[in-house]
Amino acid sequence: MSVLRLLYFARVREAIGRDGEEIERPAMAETIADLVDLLAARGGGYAEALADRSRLRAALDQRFVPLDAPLADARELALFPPVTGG
Amino acid sequence: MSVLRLLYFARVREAIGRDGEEIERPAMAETIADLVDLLAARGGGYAEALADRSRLRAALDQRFVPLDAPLADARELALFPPVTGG
Amino acid sequence: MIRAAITSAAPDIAAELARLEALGGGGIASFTGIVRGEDGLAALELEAWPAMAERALGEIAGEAAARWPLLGVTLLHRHGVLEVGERIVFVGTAAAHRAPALEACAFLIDWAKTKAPFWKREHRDDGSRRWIEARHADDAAAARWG
Amino acid sequence: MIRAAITSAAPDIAAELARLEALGGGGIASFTGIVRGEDGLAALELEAWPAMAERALGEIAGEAAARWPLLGVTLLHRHGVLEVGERIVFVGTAAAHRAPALEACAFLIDWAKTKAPFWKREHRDDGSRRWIEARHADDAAAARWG
Repeated sequence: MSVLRLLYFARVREAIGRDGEEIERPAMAETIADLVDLLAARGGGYAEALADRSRLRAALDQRFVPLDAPLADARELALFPPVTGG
Repeated sequence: MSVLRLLYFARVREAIGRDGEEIERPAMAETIADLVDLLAARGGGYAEALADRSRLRAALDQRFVPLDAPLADARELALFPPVTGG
Repeated sequence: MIRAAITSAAPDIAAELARLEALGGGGIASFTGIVRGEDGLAALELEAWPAMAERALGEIAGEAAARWPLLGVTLLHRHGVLEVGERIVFVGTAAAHRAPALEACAFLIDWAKTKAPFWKREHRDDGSRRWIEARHADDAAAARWG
Repeated sequence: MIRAAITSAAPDIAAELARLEALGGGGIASFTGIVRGEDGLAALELEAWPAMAERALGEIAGEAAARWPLLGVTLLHRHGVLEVGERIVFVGTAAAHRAPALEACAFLIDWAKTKAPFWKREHRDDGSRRWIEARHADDAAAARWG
């Protein structure tokens, strides 16, 4: 069983109420979107933070990737809204 | 009889050997090009400075104009190569 | 010279431009993003993903250096809470001629806005806070560089 | 704010940018032209038509302000004999957003190069002097603005 480190930023972090956590990688989650579904099913802040997939972005091991990317053996997944710096 | 002030810059000034002069406006010169022909006919530095019309530019009373522009009642004519500042 | 960093202090623009001028090029271009005063805005907070931000800025700067013949690229982005009038981001380029310096400068700020992990939140005079939404216009501006 | 001038001293870029930053905009763009070191080049002479140069620079700056929503435009051009590494021209713009600031900055330097009465002459190490020829590429760059 492997551990996946989750990071949350900006609106996602705020809605979930924490800036990250470590979870056991769910056997059923093949893609990022699968994992997001499982997280959103927790309800509460998770459901709110992850409801609008059009405003959700992800990075696997510090690489920006689309939500349908496979989790594969990544060790870190970050979830956040589209960036607005600059 | 009216006086026309001529100004020369850069390569034109250098070839003619002075930065300007005042002349009596020639009755036969309707356009700048006509006047340039008369000046070039003086020979020497004038002929050299004014030989290549493709590399000659003009301003009448401090307005850039084409060589076929009429002299009209302008009081100042500047002749110079294409600008190269910036 | 590639210089990319996330900073908490305001960039010293004279010093940054002097570094770029010293590289022997004929043209130096720069862009500085400033917190713009708006009705009811008390401050602008820049949240960053520090571990990734500096690498992302470095990659954007490297991409500019790969696309244009540049002698130098500087890309500095702040994080933290900034007052109105403060500098958020500084982009600077040095090249032999003006076209690559100016084009790369526009590219760098377009990509920094859409590909670096920073998020803006407004602090309002009434004490409320509001996350800034990403703008389609920024995505379009970034997309024009292919 | 429109600030256009012909100067003999080098522009103080930090001071010029500070003026532009103080106008309340969100984006400041700048371009600085530098005497580029080339084999055999001792110095670069900028001959100006002083009576017309300042007016021409003012008109170019005014044209930029008419075409883009700018809070400030600065266009400073030097004359005289300049050493390698010295600043020849400084262009700065301030706007609410980055696109007009960056575009106007490119426009200003393109027009300054083709519509302001300055002429460059190289002073070579061997004592000779050579007038710089106008470049077709500069005319093309200026023409793209219509």
